[in-house]
Amino acid sequence: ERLTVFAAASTKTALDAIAGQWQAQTGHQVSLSYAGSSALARQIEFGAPADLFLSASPDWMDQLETKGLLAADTRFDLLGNDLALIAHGTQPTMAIADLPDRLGDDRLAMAHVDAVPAGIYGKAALENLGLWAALAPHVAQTDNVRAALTLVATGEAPFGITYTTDAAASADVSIVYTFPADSHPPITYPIAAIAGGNTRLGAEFLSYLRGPEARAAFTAEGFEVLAE
Amino acid sequence: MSGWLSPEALEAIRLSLKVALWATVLSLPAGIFVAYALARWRFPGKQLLNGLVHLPLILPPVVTGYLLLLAFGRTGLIGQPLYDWFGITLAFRWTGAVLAAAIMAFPLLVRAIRLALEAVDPKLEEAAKTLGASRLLGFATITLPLILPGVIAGAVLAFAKAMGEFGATITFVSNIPGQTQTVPSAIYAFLQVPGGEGAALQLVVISVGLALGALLLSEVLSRRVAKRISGR
Amino acid sequence: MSGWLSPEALEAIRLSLKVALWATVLSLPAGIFVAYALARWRFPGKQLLNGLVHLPLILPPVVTGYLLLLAFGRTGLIGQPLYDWFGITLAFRWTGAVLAAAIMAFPLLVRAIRLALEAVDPKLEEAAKTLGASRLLGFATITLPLILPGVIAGAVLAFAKAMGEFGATITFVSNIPGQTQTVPSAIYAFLQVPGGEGAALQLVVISVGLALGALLLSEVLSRRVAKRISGR
Amino acid sequence: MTLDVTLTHQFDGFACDVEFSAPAGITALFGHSGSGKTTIVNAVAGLLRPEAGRIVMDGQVLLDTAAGIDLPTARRRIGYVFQEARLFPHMTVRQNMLYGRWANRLRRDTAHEAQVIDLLGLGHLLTRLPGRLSGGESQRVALGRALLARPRMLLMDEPLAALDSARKSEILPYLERLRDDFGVPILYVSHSLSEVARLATTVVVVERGTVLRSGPAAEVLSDPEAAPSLGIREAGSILQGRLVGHSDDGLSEIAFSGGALWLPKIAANPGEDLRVRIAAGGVTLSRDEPLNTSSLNVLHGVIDTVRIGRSAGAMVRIRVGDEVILSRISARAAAQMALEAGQPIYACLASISVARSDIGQTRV
Amino acid sequence: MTLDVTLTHQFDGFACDVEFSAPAGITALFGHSGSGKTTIVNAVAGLLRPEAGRIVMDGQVLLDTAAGIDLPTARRRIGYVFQEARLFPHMTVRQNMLYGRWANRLRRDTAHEAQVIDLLGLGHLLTRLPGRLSGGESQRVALGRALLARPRMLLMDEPLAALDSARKSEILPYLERLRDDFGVPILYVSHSLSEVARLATTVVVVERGTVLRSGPAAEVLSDPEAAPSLGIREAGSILQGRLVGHSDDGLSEIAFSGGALWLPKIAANPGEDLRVRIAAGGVTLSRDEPLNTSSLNVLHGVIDTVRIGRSAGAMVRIRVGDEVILSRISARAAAQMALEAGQPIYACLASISVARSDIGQTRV
Ligand SMILES: Nc1ncnc2c1ncn2[C@@H]1O[C@H](COP(=O)(O)OP(=O)(O)OP(=O)(O)O)[C@@H](O)[C@H]1O
Ligand SMILES: Nc1ncnc2c1ncn2[C@@H]1O[C@H](COP(=O)(O)OP(=O)(O)OP(=O)(O)O)[C@@H](O)[C@H]1O
Ligand code: MOO
Ligand SMILES: [Mg+2]
Ligand SMILES: [Mg+2]
Repeated sequence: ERLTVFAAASTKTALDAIAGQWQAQTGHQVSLSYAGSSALARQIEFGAPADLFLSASPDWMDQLETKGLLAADTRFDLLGNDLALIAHGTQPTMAIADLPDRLGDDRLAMAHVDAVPAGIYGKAALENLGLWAALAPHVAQTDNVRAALTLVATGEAPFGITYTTDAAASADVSIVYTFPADSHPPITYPIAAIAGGNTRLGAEFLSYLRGPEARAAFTAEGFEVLAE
Repeated sequence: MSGWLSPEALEAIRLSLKVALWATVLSLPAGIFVAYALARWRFPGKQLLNGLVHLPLILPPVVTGYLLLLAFGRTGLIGQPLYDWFGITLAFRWTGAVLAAAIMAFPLLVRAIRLALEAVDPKLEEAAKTLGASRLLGFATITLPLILPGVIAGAVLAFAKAMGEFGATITFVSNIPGQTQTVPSAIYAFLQVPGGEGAALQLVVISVGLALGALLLSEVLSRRVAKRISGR
Repeated sequence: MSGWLSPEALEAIRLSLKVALWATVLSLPAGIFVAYALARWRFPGKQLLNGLVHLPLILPPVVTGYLLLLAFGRTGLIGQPLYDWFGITLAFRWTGAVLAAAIMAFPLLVRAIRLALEAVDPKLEEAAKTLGASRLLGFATITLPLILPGVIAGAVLAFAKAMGEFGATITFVSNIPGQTQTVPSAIYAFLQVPGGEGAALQLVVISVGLALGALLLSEVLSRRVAKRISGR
Repeated sequence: MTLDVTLTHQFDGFACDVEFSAPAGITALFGHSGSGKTTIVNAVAGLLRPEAGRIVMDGQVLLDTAAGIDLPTARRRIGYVFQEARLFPHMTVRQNMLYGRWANRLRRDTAHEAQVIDLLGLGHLLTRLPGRLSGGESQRVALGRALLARPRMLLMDEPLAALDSARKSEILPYLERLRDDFGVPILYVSHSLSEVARLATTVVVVERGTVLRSGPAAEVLSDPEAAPSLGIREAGSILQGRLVGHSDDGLSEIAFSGGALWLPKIAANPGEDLRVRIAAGGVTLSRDEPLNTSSLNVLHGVIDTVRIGRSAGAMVRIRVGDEVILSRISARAAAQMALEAGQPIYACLASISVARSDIGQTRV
Repeated sequence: MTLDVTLTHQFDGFACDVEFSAPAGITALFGHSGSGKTTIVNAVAGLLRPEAGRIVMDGQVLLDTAAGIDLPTARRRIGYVFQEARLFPHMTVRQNMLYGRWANRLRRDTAHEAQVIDLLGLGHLLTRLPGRLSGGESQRVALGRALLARPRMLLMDEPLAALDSARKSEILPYLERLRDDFGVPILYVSHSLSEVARLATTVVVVERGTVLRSGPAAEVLSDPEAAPSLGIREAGSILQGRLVGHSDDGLSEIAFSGGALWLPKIAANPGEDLRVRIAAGGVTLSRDEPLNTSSLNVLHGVIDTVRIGRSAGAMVRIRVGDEVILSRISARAAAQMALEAGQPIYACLASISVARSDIGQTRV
C-alpha cells in the first residue's frame, strides 16, 4: 500500500530516514512530497492526494482544520525546534544585546519576517528582547529559512536567525546564541491525517512517528520530539 | 546521498525529460497557431490573447501555479468539469506538470515562432496560391518550412524552460517522488537538507547537460535548415 | 494589509519597475552584441557562449540565484575584486536585483534578437557597403532598424520576465523592503500566510497591468516599425 | 477564351481605372514604368482586390465586387510569372518547378517536364537552391514553374527581361505554341515592342492607370497615331501571310495578299499562317524600281498617307495588296521625293532586317 | 582610369577564370545568362572574394590574393546597381538615394540631386517606401542611389532591364555624360546589344566563366567572327564621326572619313565627336547608285570580305574611307549580285534605321 505524506521541506532528512525504515519493516510505500508549508496546505485545500500533512507552522494546520480537511482527532504536535542566532565561521557565543553593534552596517539574514514561520518567530523573539527596532533596517529576508542559512554560510551576511536544526547542518556557521523558548511562540510542527485520505495506513505511520526509531532520527537532526 | 545517483534522482530526471518533451510537443501546434493568429490576423481580442499568452512570464511562477490550482484543481473551474465528465485530473499528476511547464514555456514558444513568421515574405505564399495551393497547403509547404528555424528555436527555448520550471510546477502538482517530482523540485528538496548541496549539484549538472544537449541539437538542426533556406 | 495599497506595496511596485527597466535597458546592448555574434560570426567557443546564455532558462531560478551569490557575493569570484577595487557591492542592493533580472531575462532577449537578425538579408548590408558604409555604420543604419521589431519583442519579453522574476532575485539579493523587495517577493510573502491571497491578488493585478501595458506599447511600436519596413 | 477586365483601384498617389477585353491568344500590356501593368495583372491573379471591378474569364466570373464574388487565387488556375522571380528559397529548382503540378494534384507528365526543362536550359541546375542561381537562371525557373502548373491562363510580367537574346528566341516559339497549340491565353507585360509585336494578338496600351488604346495587335502597332506612345522608333507594321515553302539556299517564301516575301529559314511548315513584323525604320522607299540590289523584298504599292512628324521624321503608310506597310523616313526625303497619297511606290525591305524573332506563328 | 581584372573562382558546378583590362570609359560585360557576369562584378565590388585574383583600378590594388590585399568594399568607392534593386526597405526613396552621400560624408549638392531625381522621374516618389514601388520605379531608385554616392567607378548589372525604351533613352545620355564629362568608369552588364554598342568603349564577351573576346567596342562589335556569340542579328558596325551641324529640317550632319551621314536631330554641339552604330541588318547593298530613294545615306565603298554564313545569311564587310561597315544580306542576294572582295559597292542605310539610341557621344 502507498502512503502519501506532505511535509515541510525542513524535515526532509529525518523523515526520509524514518520513512525508509518503516517501508522496510512494513512493506508499504511512502511518497514524501516536500515543499513550503504554505504551498502544501494550499494544495491540500485543492484536493491534493495527501494522506498526512506535517506542517512547519500551526497556522496552516489551523487553516486546514477550520475548513474541515483534517481527519478527526488525528492532529498532534510532533516536533519542536529552537531558534538560534548564527554567525559566519567559527565564533564564540555572544550576548544578543551586542548584536546591533556587531552587525554594524551589515545584514542580518532571516526568513521572511511576516510570512515564513522561522522569520515570524525570529521577529517575535527580537521584539520581545527589545532589539527589533534597531535591527529591522538590517534584516535581509529570504523566501525560506534555508536561504538565510546560505547567506550566512557564504559570508554574505555575518549573522542570521535560523532554527538550531538548520544551524547544526552547516560547517560554515556557528550558533552564537540560542533564543530562550519563552522569547517567541512555541515552535511546533503539527501533523495530522487528511480527511478522505488513507487514514488507516496514515494512523499506522503516525504511531510509528511517535515511536523510538523515529524519535532517534528526529533527535539526531536536532529536533525536539514533542509527542509521547 | 552523494556518490552515484539515487533512484529518486534518476526518477526525477526521467520524469523531467518526459514532462519537458510532452510540454514541448503538445504546445507546439498550439504555439504555431497562436503565433500565426497574432502575426497575420486581425481579430477582436487579439491584444487580450497576446497578453494572456505572456501572463506566465510576468507573474511570479508561484502565482501561476496557484492560478493553475484554482482553475484545474479538482474543485477548480475547469478541473471540476474535467474530472466529473471525463475523469481527468491534472493537479498532482505528471500530466499537470506537463500543463504547468507548457504554460510557463508558451510565451517563449509563441514569440519565437511569431518573430520568424513576421520575417517571411507573404509574397511567397501568394506565389504558392497562384500555383494552386490552398491557404493551408501554402502555409504547410512554404511558410512552415521557412519558419522552421524559428520553430526550432521556440521549441528548444520551451524545452529548456520546461526542464527548469520549478515554481509553478511545485505549486500546482506538488513534489511527489516518481509522480510529480521533477529535477528542479528534487534540487529544491536537496537544498533544504543539510549537506544536500552535493546531490543538488549533481542534478544541476545533469539537467544542464541534458538541456544543453537539446540546445546543441537544435543549433545543428536549425543551421542546416537555415543554410538550406538561404542557399548560402 | 488589504484595502488600498500599503506604502510597502507601492514601494515594491516602484522598485520592480525600476529594476525591470534597468535590467532591460542595460542588457539590450549586450543582448544585441551576443545575438549578432551568435547569428553572424564563427568563433571557437560559440556553442559554449550559446549554452551559457541559455543557462538561466534551464536552471531552477533558485540555483541561478545561488550561483550569482557565489560569483557576485562579497566573497565571490567576481564580487570580491569588484568590491575591493571599485567598492561595488551587488548583493542586497537593488543593483543586484537588476543583475539577477537581467541574467534571467537574457536568453529571451538574445533569442528574439537573434531570430530577427537571421531573417535580415545580409545582401542589404552589402549594398550599404558599396555605398561607402563601414561595417558598423552598415549595421547601425540597415540591420539594426530592420531587426527593431525583434529587438522590441526581445525587450518586452525581458521586461516582462524581469517584472516576474522571483527565485533568483530573492536568493541573490534577498528581500529588503524598499531596497530589494520587488513585487514578486511581496506577492510571495503574502501567499505564505493563510488568508494573504487577497493582498497578493491586488499586487498581481497591478504588476500584470504594468507588464501588459508595456506589452501593448511594444506591439504598437513594433507594428509601426514593421509596417514601415514591409511597406505594406 | 476571352478575358474581360474592368477595375478601379486607388493607391495613395496612384489611381487605376481600366477596362479592356482580351480575346483568345496573347494580350500584351504595354506601358511606361509605373503605369499600372503589374497592378492589373495582380488583380487578374486575385492577389490584389480592387476597390471595384469585374473580371470574367471565359464566362467564369473571377471577380465581381458588386456581386461580392472573389474567387480565391488558388482556384483561378493561373500561372503567374512575377516581375521578380519569387522562387521558393527552401526548395530546389526541381521542387520549385514541380510545385504547381503537386499542388494541383496533376498527373505527372515527364515528357512535358523534360521539354520545359530543356527549353529553359535548366537541366544542370535541377538540384540547385534558388539562392545560388544567377539572375537569368532564376527568371527561367520562375517561367518553368508557371508553365508546369498547366494553368488555364498565363500571367507574365516581363518574363524575359533578364534573358539574353539567344535564350529569348528559344523561348518565344514555345510561348507561341502554348498560345496556338494549347490555346492557353496569356496576359503579357513587356517593354519590348519586338516581343509584343511577335507574340501579341491584342495590345493594351496602359498609361497612368488608364487604357490609352487597345485592340488587335496588327492594328494598334501599325497605327501611326499610336506610334508616339509605343516609342516612335519601335513603330512598324504586321503582315499576315502563309508559308509557301523553303528553298535550298536557306530562304523561306511567304505569300501575302501583296506579293511574296523571302525570309531566312522559318521553323514552320508550308501552308502555315504567319505574321511578319516590318519595322517602319527598316523600309526604304523608292520611286523607281530598285535594281541590282541586295534587297530580295521589294514590294510595289500605293501611298495611303504621308504624315510629317514634329521632329525630322515622316511616317508613310503604303497599301500593298490588302495589307499596310509603314515606312519611317526623313521629312527631307519625303519632301525631295514629293511623296503624296495615291502615288505608286516601291518599298524596299532590307532582306534580313525583318528579323527572326519578329516572325510569329498564328492561327487566326 | 583603367581597370585590370584577373580572377579565378569556383562554385560547385561553375568555374570562373577571367582576365581582362578595361581602359577609361564604359566596359560592357556581355554574355549569356549564367555565364559569370555578376560573379565578376561582385568580385570587383569586393562582395565576392575570389579564390585567386588581382584587381587593380587606376594603379590602386583593390584585391591581390597573392599579396593578401583585399580592400573592404566600403573603401573601394564604387557605386553598384545590383541586378535586383536591393533597396533599403525601411528608408524612403529619398533616404535610399541620399544614403551614399551620407555614408561617405559628402557635401550636399542639391543641384546634382535634383538633376538625378529629375532624370529618373522620381520626383513624386521621394517619400514612398520601396515596398510600394513598381518594378521599374525600384530599379530607377537603385540607379539614383548609386549615382548620388558620387562613386569613383560605377558597376551596373543590367540597370535598365526593367525600363521602357522612353525612359532608357533618357538615361543613356546621362550615363554617357558621366563617362565623358566626369570620367567615371563604368562596368556595365547588359543583354542589350544596342545599349552596349551605344555606350561601351570596351566590350568583354563572357562565356561559361571565361573571356571569349575583349577589346575596343568598335572592333569587337564589328567583327563578323564575333557575331555568333553576340547574337547574329545584333551584329553591326560603329563609325567614328564628328557632328558638322544641324539643318533646319531637323536633321543633323555627321562627317566621317568615308563621307557624310544625315541623322535625325542629335543632342550634341557641332564639332563634337560621335559614334554611330549601324546595324548590319539595316544596310542594303546595291551595285548601281540608288536614285530617287528615301534613303539619305548612301555610302560608296569597296567590298572587303564576303562571308557566307551557315544559314541563309551572308556578312559583307565594306570599307568606306577609313571605316568599316557591315551588311547582313541573304546568301541568295550575295550570289545573284556576284559580290566579291574588291568590288565597288553602294551601301544604303534606311535613313532612320540608324536609331537615336545608337548614337553615343565619345571623347576618345
Ligand atoms: N552561390 C553560388 N553557388 C553556386 N553557384 C553559383 C552561385 N552563384 C552563382 N552561381 C553560378 O555561377 C554561374 C554564374 O553566375 P552569375 O550570377 O555570375 O551569372 P550571370 O552571368 O550574371 O547571369 P545572368 O545574366 O543570368 O544574371 C551561374 O551558373 C550560377 O548558377
Ligand atoms: N502598395 C502600393 N502603394 C502605393 N502605391 C503603389 C503600390 N503598388 C504600386 N503602387 C504605385 O502604383 C503605380 C503602378 O504600379 P505598377 O506596379 O502597376 O506599375 P507597372 O506598370 O507594373 O510598372 P513597372 O513597369 O515599373 O513594373 C506606380 O506608380 C506605383 O508606384
Ligand atoms: O519549513 Mo519552511 O515552511 O520551508 O520554513
Ligand atoms: Mg510592374
Ligand atoms: Mg547576373
